[in-house]
Amino acid sequence: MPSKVIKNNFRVERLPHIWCPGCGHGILMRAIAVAIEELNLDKDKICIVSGIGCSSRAAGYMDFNTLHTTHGRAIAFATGLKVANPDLKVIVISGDGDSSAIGGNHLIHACRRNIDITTIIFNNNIYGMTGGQYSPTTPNKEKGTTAPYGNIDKAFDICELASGAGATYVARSTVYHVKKMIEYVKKAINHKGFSLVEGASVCPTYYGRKNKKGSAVDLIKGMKDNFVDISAKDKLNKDDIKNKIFMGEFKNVQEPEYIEEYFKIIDMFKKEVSM
Amino acid sequence: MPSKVIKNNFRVERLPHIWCPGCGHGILMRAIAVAIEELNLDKDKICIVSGIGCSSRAAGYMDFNTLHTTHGRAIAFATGLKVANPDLKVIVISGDGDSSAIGGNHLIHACRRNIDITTIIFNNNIYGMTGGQYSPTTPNKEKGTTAPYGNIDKAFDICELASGAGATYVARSTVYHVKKMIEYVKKAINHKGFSLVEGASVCPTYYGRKNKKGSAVDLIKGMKDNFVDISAKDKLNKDDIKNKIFMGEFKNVQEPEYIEEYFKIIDMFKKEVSM
Amino acid sequence: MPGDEKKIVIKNDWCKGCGICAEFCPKKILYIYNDKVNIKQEDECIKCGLCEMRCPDYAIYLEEFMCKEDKSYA
Amino acid sequence: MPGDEKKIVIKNDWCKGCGICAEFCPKKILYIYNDKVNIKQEDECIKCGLCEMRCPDYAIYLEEFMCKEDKSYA
Amino acid sequence: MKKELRLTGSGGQGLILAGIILAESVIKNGFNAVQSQSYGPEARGGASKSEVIISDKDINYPKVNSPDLLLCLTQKSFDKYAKNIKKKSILLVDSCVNIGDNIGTDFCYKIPIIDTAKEKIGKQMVSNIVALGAIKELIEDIEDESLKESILARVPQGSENLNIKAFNEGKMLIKNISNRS
Amino acid sequence: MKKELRLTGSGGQGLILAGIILAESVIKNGFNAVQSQSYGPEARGGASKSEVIISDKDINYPKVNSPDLLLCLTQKSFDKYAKNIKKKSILLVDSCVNIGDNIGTDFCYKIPIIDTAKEKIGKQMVSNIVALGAIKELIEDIEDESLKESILARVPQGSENLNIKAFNEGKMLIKNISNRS
Amino acid sequence: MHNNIKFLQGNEACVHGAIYAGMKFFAGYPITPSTEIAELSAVMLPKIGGRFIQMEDEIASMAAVIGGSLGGLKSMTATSGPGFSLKQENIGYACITEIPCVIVNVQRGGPSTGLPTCPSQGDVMQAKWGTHGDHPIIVLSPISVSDTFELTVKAFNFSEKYRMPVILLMDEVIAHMREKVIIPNEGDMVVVDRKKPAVEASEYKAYEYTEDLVPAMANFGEGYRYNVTGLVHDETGFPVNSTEEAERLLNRLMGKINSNLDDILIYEEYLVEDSNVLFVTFGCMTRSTKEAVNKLREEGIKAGMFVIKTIWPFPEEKIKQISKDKDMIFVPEMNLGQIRQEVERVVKTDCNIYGINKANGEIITPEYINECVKEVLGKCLAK
Amino acid sequence: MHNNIKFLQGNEACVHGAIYAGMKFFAGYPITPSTEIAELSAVMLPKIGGRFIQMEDEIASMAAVIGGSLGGLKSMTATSGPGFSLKQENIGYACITEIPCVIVNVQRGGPSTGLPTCPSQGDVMQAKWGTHGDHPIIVLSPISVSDTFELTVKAFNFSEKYRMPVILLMDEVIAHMREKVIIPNEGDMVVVDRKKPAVEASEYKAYEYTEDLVPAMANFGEGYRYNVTGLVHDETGFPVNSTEEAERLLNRLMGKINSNLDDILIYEEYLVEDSNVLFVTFGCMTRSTKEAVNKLREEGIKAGMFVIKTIWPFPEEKIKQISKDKDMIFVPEMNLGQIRQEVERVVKTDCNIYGINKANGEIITPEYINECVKEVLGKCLAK
Ligand SMILES: Cc1ncc(C[n+]2csc(CCOP(=O)(O)OP(=O)(O)O)c2C)c(N)n1
Ligand SMILES: Cc1ncc(C[n+]2csc(CCOP(=O)(O)OP(=O)(O)O)c2C)c(N)n1
Ligand code: SF4
Ligand code: SF4
Ligand code: SF4
Ligand code: SF4
Ligand code: SF4
Ligand code: SF4
Ligand SMILES: [Mg+2]
Ligand SMILES: [Mg+2]
Repeated sequence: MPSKVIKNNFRVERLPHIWCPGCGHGILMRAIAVAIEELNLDKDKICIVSGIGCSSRAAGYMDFNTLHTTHGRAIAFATGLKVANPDLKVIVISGDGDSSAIGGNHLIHACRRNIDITTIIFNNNIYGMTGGQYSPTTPNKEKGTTAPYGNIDKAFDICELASGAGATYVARSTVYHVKKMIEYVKKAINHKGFSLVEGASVCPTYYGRKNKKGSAVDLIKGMKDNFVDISAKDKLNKDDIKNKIFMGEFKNVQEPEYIEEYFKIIDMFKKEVSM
Repeated sequence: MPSKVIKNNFRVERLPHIWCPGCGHGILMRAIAVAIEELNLDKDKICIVSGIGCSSRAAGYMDFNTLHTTHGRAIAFATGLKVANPDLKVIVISGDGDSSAIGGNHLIHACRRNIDITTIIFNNNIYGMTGGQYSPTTPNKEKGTTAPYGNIDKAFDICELASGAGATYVARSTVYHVKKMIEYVKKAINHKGFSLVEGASVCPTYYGRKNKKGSAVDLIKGMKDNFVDISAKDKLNKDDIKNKIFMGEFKNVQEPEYIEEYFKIIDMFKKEVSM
Repeated sequence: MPGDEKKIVIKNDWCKGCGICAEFCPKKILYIYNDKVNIKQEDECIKCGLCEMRCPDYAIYLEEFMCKEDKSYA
Repeated sequence: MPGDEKKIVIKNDWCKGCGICAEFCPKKILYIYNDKVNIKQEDECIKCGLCEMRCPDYAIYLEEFMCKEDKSYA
Repeated sequence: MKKELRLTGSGGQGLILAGIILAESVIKNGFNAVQSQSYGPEARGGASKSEVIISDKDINYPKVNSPDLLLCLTQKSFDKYAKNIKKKSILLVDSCVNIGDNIGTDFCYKIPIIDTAKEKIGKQMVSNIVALGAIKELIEDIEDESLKESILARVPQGSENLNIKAFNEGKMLIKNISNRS
Repeated sequence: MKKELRLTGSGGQGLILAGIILAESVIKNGFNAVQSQSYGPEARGGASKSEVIISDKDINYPKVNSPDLLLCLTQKSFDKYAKNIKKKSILLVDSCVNIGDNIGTDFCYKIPIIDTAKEKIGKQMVSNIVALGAIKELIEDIEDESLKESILARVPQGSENLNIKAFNEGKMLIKNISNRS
Repeated sequence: MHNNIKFLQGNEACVHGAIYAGMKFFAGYPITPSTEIAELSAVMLPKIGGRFIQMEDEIASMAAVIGGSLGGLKSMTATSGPGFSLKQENIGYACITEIPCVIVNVQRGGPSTGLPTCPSQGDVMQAKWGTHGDHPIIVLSPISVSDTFELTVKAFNFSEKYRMPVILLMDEVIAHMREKVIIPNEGDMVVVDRKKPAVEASEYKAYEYTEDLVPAMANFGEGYRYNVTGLVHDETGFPVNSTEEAERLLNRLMGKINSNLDDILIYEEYLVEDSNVLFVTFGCMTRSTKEAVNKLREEGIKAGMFVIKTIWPFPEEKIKQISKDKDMIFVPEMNLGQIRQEVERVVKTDCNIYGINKANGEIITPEYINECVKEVLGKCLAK
Repeated sequence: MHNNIKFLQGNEACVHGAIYAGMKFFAGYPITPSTEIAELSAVMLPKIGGRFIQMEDEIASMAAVIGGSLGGLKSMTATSGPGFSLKQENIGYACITEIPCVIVNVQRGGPSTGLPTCPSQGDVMQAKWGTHGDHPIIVLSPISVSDTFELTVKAFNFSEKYRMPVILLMDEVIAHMREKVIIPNEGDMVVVDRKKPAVEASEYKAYEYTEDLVPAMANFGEGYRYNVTGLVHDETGFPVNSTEEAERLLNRLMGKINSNLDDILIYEEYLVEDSNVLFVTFGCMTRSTKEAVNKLREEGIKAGMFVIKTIWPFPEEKIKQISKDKDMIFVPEMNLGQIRQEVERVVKTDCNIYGINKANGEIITPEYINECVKEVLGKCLAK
């Protein structure tokens, strides 16, 4: 018998999931379920939309309306779904590759439109599904199967990218900082407008192995040390800052939401008719 | 007989260009030519790469290696060109639609990689070529043929987007502020890494007409009033800031450049061989 | 005390033996044997729920035995 | 004075009559007639080059008559 | 009955709208009509061509082969389209056009369409409607009333009177010639 | 001569590498060989299958139909693949596998491959090479020297001795049985 | 003019047809010569409570349309060659997930950017084969503005009835010309809606194998929580890695078409019966061809015309049958012979098949068609 | 093992072949089952002064490859179904701009995400028709690992010689299996480089109409400043809106293939001559089929096999010719009959054509092929 939150929110008959032992994605998927449970949302109105990748397999396990789409396009599918039926709570689950490599354009445009969709990114800094190629978030100098001599790309800061593109709620947590993760997901879901929560995940199988960073446990221990809340930024000295990754809420503002704006036009015509 | 800068840098036999009377693109295209002329670059090594759009037609007029590609993909083509032959000076000319709608992903990834390409965006806040649909930079509430009741989208600030994505030189000028435009283009071309200069342009035919903003002259007069140098930002009061658009250099930093980093790997093997 | 109503449960067939729960258990009472998690001294468990929270496979959790209302899982 | 060596030139067939040069000429000596640009008092021209700089069609420009070295066009 | 019309000029002259209005008006009278236009890549301010076929039967091939009436509002369009005009076709050109002396048709009307719009109506924009008035006088099967109706249905609100005036002025341009002859 | 081998177990056990080493070694002796593997979508830590066909002729169809030798390193792989084994085929299973009592073949070898790797070599990782040693003893056409060469060419630098030791231990596992029998 | 009689462009008629059929969602990205479809949708949809969205590109548009349909609204997108190429991946997704939607492709001169403002019929094969892997697809091609209205309604009907993407393959000639259209009253034309589940949520199988091969479709949010994936899946909608299920799924998908050919195949015949010179034609080329047929008849040549409106599935049997007693078949197309190749494949008699092809950005004239026919006839007589 | 003898996966052989042919630039985006091609390119290219770049998606990869080639390096990309669909727009661009490059598509189970790790031959038609508009394309499909090496070299050669994109259409079976490959020494195999301009820059016409139909190609940066566009263009490379030039351009583009069929068509025959049961096969199905042929021969049935390696252009004439005296043709394919349809189109004799098809993620076994053949033979005898 699984726990209550699992029973309530998952397709239990499909568990255990296909993810590797120690894969961080399971931790993040549970965090989303807990957030949904705590918000007491109508399960029939929740849609989980994902692309392709290990992370994107999450959709298949969660007991909502689930849409497992094509690589990189989840947010675009989600946009259609949400515009067609604004009553739905549309949550996108996407990997770093899915959302910021092939899917980068849809991500920034959803941010720009400020459409009421919540996107959760499982960022393991690698393409897990295809076997460990470097991704747009793989840190410089680290290795991937396509970066055998060390990655020369600069990594995206997904939160910064989303902010620059116009998202109105942006936060980051990790598989170590699960309570924060749940808190941000809850706030993101409740936020009117486009919200993004980046969950730093771990891929022991490829990222850990390729970069000789040890097991899942080692990787998560690293998170404990390396991630610092953004509120503490000012207290750190310059050298410290270099080696730290910041987490926390980066942006939380209210701006006109896309669908509400669209319905103003529809309502305008309704009024015209009734006049 | 055209002027010297035109004779030296254009395929004069193809002029006058197809752009409408008063189209701002011609002003920006000349500004690029002047910048190139003043930098005294080898014409045979300059490549102009463009996508599809009125703006992208620029490539065909300039007397360099010119590559008129598919809609939105200019930067990706340019990336291959530059990586294949780093001796080339690769300059992308793209519209707001070309670069930030369909081409948004390639733009942000080039910013991230910090590859030594200069991108000049002719931003007329509209899809000109296809007849006046709103673009990702059309201001909220303005009209386009596909926004008959006023645009409900929020507009990208392309410079902010590029900065968030990691570009290392970012600047903006306008068809009114031509001297600044030339200055920024020159600096961008000389910059090692990915540089972007947004040139605010005018489309009297569609943008001006649809939004009842008058002629090209009226539109350019508007620019004179609305654009303020970023250095003056602190001096403005809150209300003033609202109605202003900032121009100037937003970012100018040095970071490792993609191709130089790649050649370090090649050189590593060269050394191995010679050892 | 709310902890009193809870009990740690292991769903053995779902456990993949990653060791995350064991590493971060504040009481260090979990250990991996034969690729599965095990409990050393169950009575030392403080029911903090950290193991459940970080188990990627939902194979360990606290069960509430007398719960009337939904408590937060965070 | 460098201005002395320059003269304003109009390339009539390229002019599309948009009026931009005329609007922004500081001396207001340009005007549009029959969809083409014309000069009123050429002698008042201060050779600032603003018309050339903003003409979208390269139909008006300052020509240097005794130029030895490349001057800036900006 | 089958009539082919080709209206040519430059981009902003409203000839596509003129074609539509014309075609729409004959449809009301039970005829068939097809309207089409050219979209050059250089449409930005370049040449413009609008074609209308009117017939009491089905119209199959929708393009104009050789027009029964050709309107040219600019020199460029005249140079491009007037070459192969049939002997029996009507050629209607604006007075600004230099037609040379080798016209293929016996029926050439050179009238001040644009100037009439500019000077008599005060809006060059209505040149297309002036032209419609002239065309109405030259093609039998077009009815005055339904054409006016169509004009009213398609022009911007508030500009109705102006356009009807333009239409009438256009008719006059031909009538005056006919009267003179 | 044609031999079909199927090596099965779980994800990280290095069976694909074992298959490659095996095939590469026979190629050196002038045979043909084809190696292939299954890629389940559930390859992450799930079942793994590596197939090798050895022949002195051309190998056309590249997949194993019914193996002459089947290696099972896990219970799961045994359950999945051992069902239809031929009577004349060799079944090689790790001692951790419960083979029940309904084995289709007359030639079943149950030996402590994994434990040998763990305990005698101190690295579970080399189970695949232990298995190779055992296979070498069971299949005629595989040569000791070329197989060792192949192992050395494919294992990580610095682990050569370890792997040769593992290989020899694997051989011993079979030899001991044979001696006993 | 009677309210129901309109003088419309093909592109406009397409929007009117879509709205008649129940379209409530349009997602698109502008491209010549299809842009008017987006523009008119943007104007009309909010007036009827529908929604228009301009996406960042064609890939996103196709994705949004699938999402919109799953959200419960009849959905459409429109594009032209370059955009159609970009949509291909997600069109395949709609095929395997069986989500109804309509994709309009207004063909223009290709390949690549080609001749953006000129007509073409060059995407016939792409409409069937553009996405990877075998998949079912229905492709309709209108011959006039009013036919555009009708076929748009039918495209929606097919897509809802058979749960699949339907492509309306227009050409620039039909898209941009204006003709009279009589908009039918509500009820005059059949409008089909997707079959809804008749069972409890707990019993619902999103991809059930039923006799008619078309599973009932619940919209997201209606209380049926199911999974949709582009992976091969079983009847529950969850991915499986089984050859049997893969075969079963593909068979059902193709079966939806193969067992409903009578319903799906739309064509017209003009003077076919007594003809010995047969034209096979589609789209705007029907217009030139009809004129050519009429002229040939006037000259005493027994010409006839078979008009394909359902291009895919290809009307194989019908063409096989009518070609039996013909001497020769001409296929005039604004491409290098895409339909001709299909005709060649299905016609196994001695009947000679000739292509009349131009892919130069212009509609082929009736005169040119007749020239070609006469050249062939001349040669035959000479023999 | 001799240095030149390697035991490689098909994907690895592809990279070795590419490097042998002179590849110096690879741009790609990972996708199963093609990823090893990118991975090995990333390892090998910098060692020889070449460049590997992982782009943000397949569209960008295709664009970068075209840019790289224009920059002077022989360039390749590799992908599978979904990525191949995405590349289509830019493949069309390479066709019309005549920029040499090689695109590898390792076919996997479709449609859509389908069966990502399973083999398929479902993209045969897409390889020809995936992009909009008529266009020329060469598609090669290898039957073994060493054949992959060879055909990759030939793919580069064709692309350089004829200035066009060439597609290497692999399947997961060949891509992932390992076999012996003998890497030829430098000079053993011909390596073709693009024809360079022989004239001054001022005389150079980038798209000149020459007798061999292939214009000389200057790389950007070599002193020839010309224009490249995806619009229809004249011989100077600048866009024109003329039906004559459009026709002329397309004729030349297609002519590059049609007038060089002898050079381009690669095929193999196995026991064809005296056979009456003929198999037409390609890719990995050649392997099962050969085994089936051998077994049938053992049983006294005169089976033979025609192996298509150049799939597009399709070897029409050759198949027409060899089919003349055959009783029946079987086309075993891991799809629903894509090559079979082509065979049906070109074979006009009474010879019966049968498809042996499975699109379920597994290679068809020799046993199944023989079953199918015997069923047909049984029916024939019963008649
Ligand atoms: C169009 C397309 N390109 C490429 C792929 C192959 N692919 C599948 S998942 C993936 C990357 C996944 O990375 P990420 O989104 O970070 O997810 P992760 O597996 O790391 O959780 C890729 C490249 C695909 N399925 N479709
Ligand atoms: C794949 C594709 N989609 C759409 C188009 C149609 N199209 C051509 S240009 C353009 C927009 C151009 O806008 P912008 O880049 O801002 O250039 P402008 O014309 O305004 O200068 C569009 C949508 C196309 N050519 N290709
Ligand atoms: S490969 Fe990495 S991301 Fe994928 S399931 Fe395994 S650990 Fe997780
Ligand atoms: S349509 Fe607008 S952008 Fe295009 S040429 Fe005309 S004015 Fe310039
Ligand atoms: S609840 Fe807390 S103390 Fe108890 S086992 Fe879990 S982590 Fe350890
Ligand atoms: S965290 Fe979960 S899966 Fe990992 S060892 Fe503990 S109980 Fe097992
Ligand atoms: S140079 Fe200056 S002053 Fe002279 S005409 Fe031009 S803008 Fe006027
Ligand atoms: S700016 Fe140039 S095009 Fe415009 S009116 Fe002046 S000279 Fe003519
Ligand atoms: Mg990832
Ligand atoms: Mg623009």
